[in-house]
Amino acid sequence: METNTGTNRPRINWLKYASPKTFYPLAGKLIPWCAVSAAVLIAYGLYIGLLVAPTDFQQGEGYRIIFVHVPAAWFSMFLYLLMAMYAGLGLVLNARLSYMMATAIAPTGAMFTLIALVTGSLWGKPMWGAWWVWDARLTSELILLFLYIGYFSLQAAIDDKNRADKASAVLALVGAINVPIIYFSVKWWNTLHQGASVSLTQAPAMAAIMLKGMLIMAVGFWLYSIAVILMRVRCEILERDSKTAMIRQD
Amino acid sequence: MGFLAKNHMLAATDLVGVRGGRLLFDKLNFSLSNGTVLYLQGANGTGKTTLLRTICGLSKPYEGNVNWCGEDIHELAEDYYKHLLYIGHLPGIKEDLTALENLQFSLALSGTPFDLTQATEVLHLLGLAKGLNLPTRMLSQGQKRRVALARLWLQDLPLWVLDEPFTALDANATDMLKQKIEAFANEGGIVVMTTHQEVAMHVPKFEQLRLGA
Amino acid sequence: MGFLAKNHMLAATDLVGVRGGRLLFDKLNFSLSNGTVLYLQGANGTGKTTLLRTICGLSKPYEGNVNWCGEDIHELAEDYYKHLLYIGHLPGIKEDLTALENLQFSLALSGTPFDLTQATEVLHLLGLAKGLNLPTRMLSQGQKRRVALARLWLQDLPLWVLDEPFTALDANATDMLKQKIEAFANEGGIVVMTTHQEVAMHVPKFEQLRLGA
Amino acid sequence: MTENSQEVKPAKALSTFSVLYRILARDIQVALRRQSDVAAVFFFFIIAASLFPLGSGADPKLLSAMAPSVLWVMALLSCMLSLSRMFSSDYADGTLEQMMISNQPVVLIVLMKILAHWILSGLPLVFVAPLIGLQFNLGGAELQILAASLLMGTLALSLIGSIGAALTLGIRGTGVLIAILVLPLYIPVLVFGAGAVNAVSIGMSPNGALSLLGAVLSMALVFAPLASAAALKIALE
Amino acid sequence: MTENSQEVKPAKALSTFSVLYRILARDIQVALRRQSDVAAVFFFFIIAASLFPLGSGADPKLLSAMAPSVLWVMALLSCMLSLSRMFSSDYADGTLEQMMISNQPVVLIVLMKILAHWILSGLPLVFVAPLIGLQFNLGGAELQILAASLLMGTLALSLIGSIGAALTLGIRGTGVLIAILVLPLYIPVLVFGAGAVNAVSIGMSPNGALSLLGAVLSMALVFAPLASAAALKIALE
Ligand code: HEM
Ligand SMILES: Nc1ncnc2c1ncn2[C@@H]1O[C@H](COP(=O)(O)OP(=O)(O)OP(=O)(O)O)[C@@H](O)[C@H]1O
Ligand SMILES: Nc1ncnc2c1ncn2[C@@H]1O[C@H](COP(=O)(O)OP(=O)(O)OP(=O)(O)O)[C@@H](O)[C@H]1O
Ligand SMILES: [Mg+2]
Ligand SMILES: [Mg+2]
Repeated sequence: METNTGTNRPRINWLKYASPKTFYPLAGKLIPWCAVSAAVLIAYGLYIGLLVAPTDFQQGEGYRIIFVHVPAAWFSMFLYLLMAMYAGLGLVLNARLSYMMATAIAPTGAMFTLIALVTGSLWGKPMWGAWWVWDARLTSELILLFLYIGYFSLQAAIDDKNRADKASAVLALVGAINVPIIYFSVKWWNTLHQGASVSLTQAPAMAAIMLKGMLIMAVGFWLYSIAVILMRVRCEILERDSKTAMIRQD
Repeated sequence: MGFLAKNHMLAATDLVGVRGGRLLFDKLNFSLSNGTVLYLQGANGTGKTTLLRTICGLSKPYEGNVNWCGEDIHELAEDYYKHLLYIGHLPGIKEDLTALENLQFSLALSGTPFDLTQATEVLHLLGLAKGLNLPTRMLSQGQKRRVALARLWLQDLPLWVLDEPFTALDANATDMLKQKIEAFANEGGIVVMTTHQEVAMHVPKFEQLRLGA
Repeated sequence: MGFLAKNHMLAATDLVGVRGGRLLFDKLNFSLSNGTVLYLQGANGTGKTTLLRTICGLSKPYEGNVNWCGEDIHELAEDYYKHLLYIGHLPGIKEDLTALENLQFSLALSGTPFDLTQATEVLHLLGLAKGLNLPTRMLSQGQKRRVALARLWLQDLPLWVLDEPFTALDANATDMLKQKIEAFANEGGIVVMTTHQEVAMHVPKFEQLRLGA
Repeated sequence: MTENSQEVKPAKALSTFSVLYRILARDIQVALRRQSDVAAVFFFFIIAASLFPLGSGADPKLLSAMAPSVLWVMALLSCMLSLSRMFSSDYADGTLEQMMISNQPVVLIVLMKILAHWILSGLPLVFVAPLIGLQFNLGGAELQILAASLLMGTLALSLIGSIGAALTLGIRGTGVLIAILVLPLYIPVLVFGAGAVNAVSIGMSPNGALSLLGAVLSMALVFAPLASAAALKIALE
Repeated sequence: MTENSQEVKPAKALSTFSVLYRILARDIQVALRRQSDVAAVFFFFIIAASLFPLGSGADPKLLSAMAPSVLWVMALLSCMLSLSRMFSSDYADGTLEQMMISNQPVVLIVLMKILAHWILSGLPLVFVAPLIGLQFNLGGAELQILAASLLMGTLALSLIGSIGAALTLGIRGTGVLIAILVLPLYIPVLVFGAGAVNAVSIGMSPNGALSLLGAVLSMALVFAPLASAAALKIALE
């Protein structure tokens, strides 16, 4: 676990980047590239979504919300898994950088969850005549938000950084095991009584242009996430390093 | 006592302790063999409690490690704990249970069978004759500490770690405890302790370590 | 100090203390005037804490009463409490707040305005310079006690009731506190206290009362 | 009272008002320092209320019929959950003892603690409850009355709850014991509060229920602090 | 491990089994000594469940439609309310430290604490819930399945809940924080448990739901004690 376990084998190279010292400048170089390409791609995606794509013959203009809604929903789930992965890595390797990554991912993940929920319910009002229905997918997205909130709350409630990292890592992992269980339980529950009163998957066969727009938006969101997460990790490194730097000065 | 015949060794190598971003002790090295009492000294907030908890494996050291008979205590885990008796700031006493019930439980945790007569004797010895069957909630500050300390008389473990064991004890109890520690060390036990009171011990090896000096 | 010019008197008449069906003290009488330190002694469980809490009006005596300047303290109520500074086993410190915030609140409870510079000075004096803006949770046992005791330097009340004030303090802090108590008594304050450590005080009147003898 | 001791009070002593303000401010300060505390009651309410649709199938009609009772019962439970916090940390660290021997009337101190509790745990519900109401398919009129009834009702809950919190001080397993003591006392608040919302949803006037709720609130304002102060003194003895 | 130190263990040391038994026995002993503790979860469930009819006007059809979700949600909340007790008193008085440095595997100790919690707070609900169900106009078949689903479900709740209890140790305002951490994780248990009852009430077979509930329970049995033990070590560090 620690460096002093005394093996003579040379360390694998990627571990070098697991040290905050090497990671910090590397991240610094990556951020501008990611940020700029994210801005460009998102702008282009929106352009396709709002102007190029044809009006849907069933849903009118309202459907254009899909270009934000669907990629946001994808990323809300993807980022949770990523966060749990880093948390687990942190617990196994006892690597501080992993914890920092997990911590940094959470806010972005929660933001995409919120965007998916809000755009979804904005869309739901014209489509289903209600802001909210208790459909399986909607419900599990809501629960995902609660899991993110739990993660934050726990981290905020513990002010010993070290303990906060580890405790919330355990929570993230437990949550990750539960996400699929929750998804299937909710799906099972909803199909018990009602027929498919609402089904999201029965959207009209997607025109190629729509798929293109959504994919571009998704890549844009991905780059945006990377940029923001790296920025947060850098702040975190600075904050913690200023503390550890003091350790031997006193 | 069962451990008498054995040779034990508690050692720290390059132990570094950090709490709340402050360095408390740096590259601490010591090695304690049978019959040694290590007496930690230091002003308030210099890291005595932190060091004791590190020795017990409750806190992980920032760097370095603690060894028991040559092996890292975190790897030994239960194999280390079955030799260790730790009494910290908190007495580990359930206020709803009586003194005897509390003792029975404490002993069970380290796998020691409970002998009612012997336990009653020790509590009598410690001046708790009247409180045997009261919930410990009804005991005074010092009486609660005595219940916690009774384990020292009942368990047969070679390493004691004591954090300010004299707190709240009156003169009489303080004496009794000091004699007990001396007897234990003379039989070959190892003790790590801290206290702000003056102590002078007659033991095979008496070492002092001052933190934050 | 504001109270210097006044004559005060804390008196107990026929005070009987009972706890858990046991008689702890019987028909206790004393009367303490300005400049007196009453030092309660007694083994663990003899009723020192019970007596101190009775003097503060937190416990009601089984019989008899406690008077302040001739009137029963339970009738005076707030008029008594505005003269009383009590520090018990529990420090009365909120772990989430910093030392300064805790002091500000403690002072407010007795109506004393809070002077930031003065409070900072006192905390510096007590060796807490580094911990001023940390939540007190992050302080060691002895440092927490120091924060609680800082009130003695900041409040201007004529009667102090202190339950084992030296607990967890190192030698340095113990000295400082002893001197503070002496200075207070010399200015005309009244102190009732208990401790298991030996104390010798240079004060106008030093009285000892042994419980459970 | 001898003249002597009355004069002792230093001229520059703090006014009652500023002492009370400090007590209120400290509670809020402590809670804000632990941001999670403030958010927690809030989210408990949201999550717990969302459990009901999951337990019943998602039939919109059943949901909107359940809504007033579910939302009100959940508001009641979330206020209650945070009750044990009202005095317990002050008790555990000795601050409460100090409050009892402070030079201010205990009743006023208790009132401040109650107010702090309401601001931190009751008031936020007034703002989220309508949002959750949307998920239960409630209409605009119902939502308005829901908020209004919660505004009065939660204050009453904090007041009445303080008695339970004080009575159970220092007793282990407090959470559940408080519930038993307090829930029966909460019944009038629940009946009038949920009653007001139910009235609107069947097209009747909610005014009767609301004014009864007001009456309960004023009674609680007068008696609850007195009872709690007495209970605290007993708990500390 | 040196040979030396291994032999030290006195020949007559207690078996793992008797140590674990003692841990379980002590928790139950402490709870029985405070009778109120045991009764409390029980009464909380009864009182809280009875609040719903009060809040919703007593329409029998609405009641029986609400019943499965209300009873299950209340069972869930009452288990959750008593969670903060699972480790906190052992933490506060230092016993937990002693457990971490005892010579038994921490996972087994944790499992015993969880079992004790279930016996004291989950199991009793299996017996009262059908009684309350009667008040909500549930039929015999539903009541049976309600009891069966609660028997499995409450054990799963204690297991999953232990993780939340361990993670929030020593944190103030724990009650509500636990709720936030644990309620989302409870959802599958709720869905399958209440689902089984709902299935019966519309004349379908509850077996699917019950076996899914069993699957969740077995997963929890395997993972929850491990996660809790890890969380406890972190909390004490
Ligand atoms: C608050 C309300 C809503 C939430 C929380 C929500 C959530 C989600 C989630 C999580 C996904 C990704 C699922 C996946 O890819 O597996 C998704 C996809 C999608 N949503 Fe929504 N949604 C909401 C409302 C709506 C509405 C009103 C519509 C339109 C009628 C809609 C249409 C879609 C479509 C077309 C997809 C892509 C489906 C696919 O790729 O399989 N959503 N939504
Ligand atoms: N809550 C209680 N209920 C019943 N009896 C109690 C309670 N608290 C204390 N006692 C009993 O009252 C007696 C006096 O307790 P007290 O705390 O006053 O002793 P003390 O002199 O302060 O002792 P110490 O030096 O240990 O602090 C003790 O014998 C104790 O058993
Ligand atoms: N939970 C914590 N988080 C951060 N820092 C802490 C924490 N607990 C203690 N510390 C800091 O660690 C230092 C050492 O504390 P420790 O309790 O080991 O001191 P100690 O030597 O036992 O003092 P005392 O004689 O007062 O008991 C203190 O300066 C304290 O401020
Ligand atoms: Mg210490
Ligand atoms: Mg005492």
